[in-house]
Amino acid sequence: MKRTIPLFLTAIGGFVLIIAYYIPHTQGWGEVAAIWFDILAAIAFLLGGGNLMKIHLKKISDHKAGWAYSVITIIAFLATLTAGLGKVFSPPSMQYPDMAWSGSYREIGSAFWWLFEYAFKPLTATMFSMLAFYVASAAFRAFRAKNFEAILLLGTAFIILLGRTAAANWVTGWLPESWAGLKLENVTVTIMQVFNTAGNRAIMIGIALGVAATSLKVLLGVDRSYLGGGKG
Amino acid sequence: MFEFFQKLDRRWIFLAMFLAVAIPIIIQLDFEETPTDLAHRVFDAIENLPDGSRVLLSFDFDPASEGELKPMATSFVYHCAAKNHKMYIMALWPVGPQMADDTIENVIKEDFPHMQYGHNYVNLGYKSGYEGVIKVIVTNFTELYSTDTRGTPWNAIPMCTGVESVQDMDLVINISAGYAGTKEWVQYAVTAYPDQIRMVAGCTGVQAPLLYPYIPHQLEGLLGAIKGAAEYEALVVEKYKLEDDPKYHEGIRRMGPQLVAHLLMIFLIILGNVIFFIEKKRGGRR
Amino acid sequence: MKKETLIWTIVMLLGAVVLVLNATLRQHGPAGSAYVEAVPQRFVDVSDPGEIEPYWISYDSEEALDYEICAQPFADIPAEKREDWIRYDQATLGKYLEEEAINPARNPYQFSLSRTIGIWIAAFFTLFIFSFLYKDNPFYKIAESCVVGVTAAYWMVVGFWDVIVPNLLGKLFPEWVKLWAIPGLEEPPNYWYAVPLVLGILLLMRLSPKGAWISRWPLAFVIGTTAGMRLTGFLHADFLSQIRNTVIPVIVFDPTNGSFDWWASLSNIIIVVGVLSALVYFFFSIEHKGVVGKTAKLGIWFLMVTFGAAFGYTVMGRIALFAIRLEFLFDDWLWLIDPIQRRVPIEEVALLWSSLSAGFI
Amino acid sequence: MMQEHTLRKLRLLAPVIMIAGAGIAQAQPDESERMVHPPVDLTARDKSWDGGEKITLTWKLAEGDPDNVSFYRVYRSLTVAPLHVRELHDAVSDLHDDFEELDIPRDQLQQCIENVLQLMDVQGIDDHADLYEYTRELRHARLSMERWIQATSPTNAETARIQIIRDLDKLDDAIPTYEAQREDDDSETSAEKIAMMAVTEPVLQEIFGDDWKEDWEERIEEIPQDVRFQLLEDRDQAEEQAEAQVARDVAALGNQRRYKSIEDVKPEEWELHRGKMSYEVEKLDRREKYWFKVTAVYVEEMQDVGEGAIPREYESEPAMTVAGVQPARQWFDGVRFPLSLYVLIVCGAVMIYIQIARSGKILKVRTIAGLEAVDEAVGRATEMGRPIMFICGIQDMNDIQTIAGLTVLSRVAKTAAEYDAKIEVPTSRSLVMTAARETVQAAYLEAGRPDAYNEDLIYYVTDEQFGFVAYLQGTMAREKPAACFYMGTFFAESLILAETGNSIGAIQVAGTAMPAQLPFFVAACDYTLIGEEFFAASAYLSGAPEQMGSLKGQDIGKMVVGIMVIIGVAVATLASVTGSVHLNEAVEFIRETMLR
Repeated sequence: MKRTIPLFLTAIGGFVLIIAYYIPHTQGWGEVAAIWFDILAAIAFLLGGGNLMKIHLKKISDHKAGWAYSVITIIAFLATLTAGLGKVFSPPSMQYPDMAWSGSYREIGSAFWWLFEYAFKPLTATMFSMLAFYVASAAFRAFRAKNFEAILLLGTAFIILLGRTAAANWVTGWLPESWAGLKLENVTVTIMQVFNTAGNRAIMIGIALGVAATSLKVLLGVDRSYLGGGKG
Repeated sequence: MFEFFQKLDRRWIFLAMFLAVAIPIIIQLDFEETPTDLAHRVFDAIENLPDGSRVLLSFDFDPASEGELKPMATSFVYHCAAKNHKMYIMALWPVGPQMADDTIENVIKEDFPHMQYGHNYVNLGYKSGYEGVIKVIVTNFTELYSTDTRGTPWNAIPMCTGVESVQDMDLVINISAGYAGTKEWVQYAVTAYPDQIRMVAGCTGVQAPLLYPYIPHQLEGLLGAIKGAAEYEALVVEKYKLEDDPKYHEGIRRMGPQLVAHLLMIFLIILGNVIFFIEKKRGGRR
Repeated sequence: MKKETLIWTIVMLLGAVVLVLNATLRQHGPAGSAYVEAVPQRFVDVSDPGEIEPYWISYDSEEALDYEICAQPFADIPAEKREDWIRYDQATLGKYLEEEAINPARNPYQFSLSRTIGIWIAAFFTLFIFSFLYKDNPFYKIAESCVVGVTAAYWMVVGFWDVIVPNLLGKLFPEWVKLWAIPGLEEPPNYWYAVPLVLGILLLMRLSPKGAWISRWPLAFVIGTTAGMRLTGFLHADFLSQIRNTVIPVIVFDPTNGSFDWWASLSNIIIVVGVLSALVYFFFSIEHKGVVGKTAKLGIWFLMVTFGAAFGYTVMGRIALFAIRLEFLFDDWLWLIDPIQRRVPIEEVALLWSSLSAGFI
Repeated sequence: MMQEHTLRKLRLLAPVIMIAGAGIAQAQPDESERMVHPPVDLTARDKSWDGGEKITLTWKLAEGDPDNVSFYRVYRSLTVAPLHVRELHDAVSDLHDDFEELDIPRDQLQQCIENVLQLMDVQGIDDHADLYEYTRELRHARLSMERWIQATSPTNAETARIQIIRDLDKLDDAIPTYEAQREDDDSETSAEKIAMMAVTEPVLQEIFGDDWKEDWEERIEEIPQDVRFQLLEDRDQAEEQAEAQVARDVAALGNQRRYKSIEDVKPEEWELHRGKMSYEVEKLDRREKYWFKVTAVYVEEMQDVGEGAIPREYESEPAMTVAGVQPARQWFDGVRFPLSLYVLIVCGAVMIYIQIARSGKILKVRTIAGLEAVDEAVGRATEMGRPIMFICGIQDMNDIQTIAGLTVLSRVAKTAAEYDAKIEVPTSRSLVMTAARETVQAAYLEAGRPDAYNEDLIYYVTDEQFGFVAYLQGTMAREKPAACFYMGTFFAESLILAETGNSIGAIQVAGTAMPAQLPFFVAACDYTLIGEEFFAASAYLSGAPEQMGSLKGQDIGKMVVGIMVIIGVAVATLASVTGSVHLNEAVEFIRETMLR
């Protein structure tokens, strides 16, 4: 019972949506399911957030190594939550100035906006920008002409790197117009439109088949590891 | 010397990268841009629309990709405003509306103060649901967008009367940093209504390779990464005589550090391979 | 180890000194200051006494000229008929100085302490994160703890205001939501949305040890619908459309003059061969030997070129991201450069450098 | 006031059309020079198996195509459905734009139009209460405009006049449809309202004097009762008359149905050969009936292209459909029929092979390099006494890659439980955390070690991509896991994770179907499962024969691709070489029908 009902729900939910895709009247069901999913995910925040609090509070009460950082996390978490849910310093909407809660929670000047602008944004953007360094070290370490495949990989990367800057002009700018196809910026475009297109298409087709087979296994109950304990 | 490079601590690479980007920024190094065909196509798509056309701009990015996409957003909005197009701004990413507000603040409020909210441009805001949003609005906006970000009902926004769906737009401009973005727009809007919906896009470098297969039928033009932004910027600057306004040179300006960093990358790849071959040779002798 | 600590202490002290100098030597307040423009927002309820719904318009708009109530000074309007607050828009030091020179008494631009603190915090966060490149350290840990706390809460807030309120509460109890959160909401209730609510509650049953098994139901539903949607969705969007795009002639003639177009033909041949050979690489039933092996090998080559191209393209974006972070540090915070001319002329930087070098000498 | 009514008739009939005709005639003085033959045999039928918004038109090409025909212009009858609002609005705003462009001084005329626009913008024209006001303004605008056109000196740019006349025509199209809609709604049409007011106004004026408008509503009681009754009677009568008039107008409309052009289409080359072409009209309303007409148009090439010049167009007599066609919605979407076949083939193949595998037949599959590494990595982590880190992507449960990642997790967790290694699963989504806990718990149970399962090692961090990565980067640097698995949807963080993992010397196995991230995993990880291999991994790892069946099924799918591509390419190439009409039709069929 504990296993059959979930399996049944999975199969029903999936097959209904597959069939709905072909019936004009029900083609919108997929979108409804997507909205429902968002609602469910938002409710699940209670689980995730609760878990976050639990872990860090536990660290603090156990005085585990680095518990002070947990204090920072919890303060940051609660402060942001309060600022956002409470719409702190967030002016009302222009249409309804008399209703304090009518404004947007991220209105410029609100506390939530401040946290977004001066904490969320710099922290995440800096994290993202660290990739510039990692890309360099990966290129140094991994792009070595060990075999023909590796040569293709690094050769292409090489051409694109050059072709996408003003340097392309220095390297092949002297070529006459009749050889324009060999200019680096054009080689770049050819690689993208021909080779890259072919490779990506094959990957995409393969992925589509993989997704279809995986989905089917899930719906048929062949693959049910996510349903938790208990044979059955 | 060889030993040093062979066991090169990656922090030296980090330092080199830092300098390669920081120095050109401080000395404000920049180069002339020669726009490629794709940038021309994007520019023409907007330029050749009759003045006052309806343009849907979807801001599908967040601050993390601002470096690449904000110059595009700025130029797109400037170009549309200069052509007096009606701009319908929306977002599939939650922070998209803020990106849009920034751009409106910088471009429209400063350089086109006569443009009126609701008449010349409107910020429709964010709707959750990723491609689901696209699927709905290609046939009906009001099903999802009953109001704009300010809470004005759809029918009370002057420029929205008479607009039913994305198909009523003369052009869709998508600025995208990933999922949901250009690919979804192509799949669910352009592919579904190839005759009604035209689209150009600006995207991050990561996405660009995946979008090339869609050019030119589903996607008229594409600006890839900061290079694309700089090329397009160069076209806009040239056409609208913006040489003196540094605000519209952001992409061009950023190509300076870009070039130096690319050269560094190439040097690193070469260095890596030189080490590899010397190692191989020595190893062979042993 | 001690030596390293010493070096770092010195580096940091030096940095602090430079920061202090950079802050104090500026003519117009410390570097990294933020300026705002105060824009008063004034609204008046112009509805007639009999009307139930108030009708608010901006006191400063053109529309206000049509109403008698707006003819009097704002302060004289009855308190329940007016609302006002001040909105602070982002401004620049340049604008502030400009206005200060003309009209210092009524300068709408002003220094903003909260946003200045913000810039400084943002700058330090940026440095803290970058410090990880050297090695893991307490500063990075501080930034890491903050980012986890702030972002987790951020998405919860977004989920609440953008999903729960409009899509769940707004659909089930529109009248109630209209009263406090979305005043413009005009929709009849849609009771289908009780389904996700019930599923959500089942999901929360996980919190009680006895109810854990029932929380699998919503999970099963989610996974089932996902599988169903993706199965057809992927086969339609990726599988079919990519085959369609590959149905191309491998001998192409120029449509304008009918001559053989060798370039288009060659590209098309490469695309078709590339797609087919790369697909052979993904075959699971046959070992990669003989002809199959060779074709699969060709397929790998195509994949490698694809990967190389993607790599090259991606590098661009990453460097641009890093450049914008540095611009933030140099421009907004340290005021070393001013690419979009938001502040006073650059000679200040020169001043700073000269005084710095003077200090060293 | 009855004038208004006459005006209405006028508008429907002669003068404007005369003026318009005159205007166009002036622009194209020698229309008789060229005769364009009309297309023939126009038929319209509902597109079968669709959602009820398409109608297919077919016609025989006009004589003289392609030399004498540039394209065909397709018209469809105007509906009285919501479209009218938009048409009306478009017409008025076009007029407005005309005036802006022409730089005409802001006289009364433009003011009128602006008033109309404002009315429409503010209230939306669905508001019945403003109908009267609104139509009156429109009528004023029209009248003034016609006067203006008549009065303007010939020095005015001819093109401008033509443009205005065209826009007036559009307005002409729009207003009756709009009113016909009102008629259908059974509400008061503007004509009725006007007629009623025409009766009422003089009486009111007589009673209350010239400023009766001010307060007649409050003083309505002051009207003597008999006058009131008489007035009401008169009003009713006027309303009836007006209603009849509207009905006549609408009937007249039916006879000379209003059309709007929807698209200019050119025949494809193979259609030229066949002498017949078809066009699919989309975006129709299935509650409406539609009529169509098609004309052949010849556009003369311009010799000297001057500013603002309009190329000459010669339009043939139309071919028309006689009976109205109503699009219908079927229970099955025919466009997706081929798709359903592919779904059946792929799913069928998977199911059949699963069945075959269950029956005990051993299915052979090739080896995948990355997979042996999984056990090796777990083993090494055990040896070193360090944890295993497993990340199932950063997307939620509505991504199939996350689900595929979880199935790999189930296997890894089982191995880890057997080896007694510690496995840590930070997640970026709450639902994934829930599902991962179920998965790992089940795996521990299966391995016979339910007691070793520690729920706290599977935890939620944050939904934000880079917040999550910042956490992972720090944690990996501190805990130094011996093995890292990245299985799921990844974006930019792929390289941050892989490089950090590399710097701490962990064995890294990655699997993703994100093409953009594969290069980074390929470059920085020890093993990478590329695209489809990632989905296959769970089947391999489970070792269950029935799972192998799904792999065989996938291969059938790939064979379908190969066959379709080869046939398609062959046919397309033959068509390109021979230029054969039938082959081109076949290519079209393959692309647009079989692969749609």
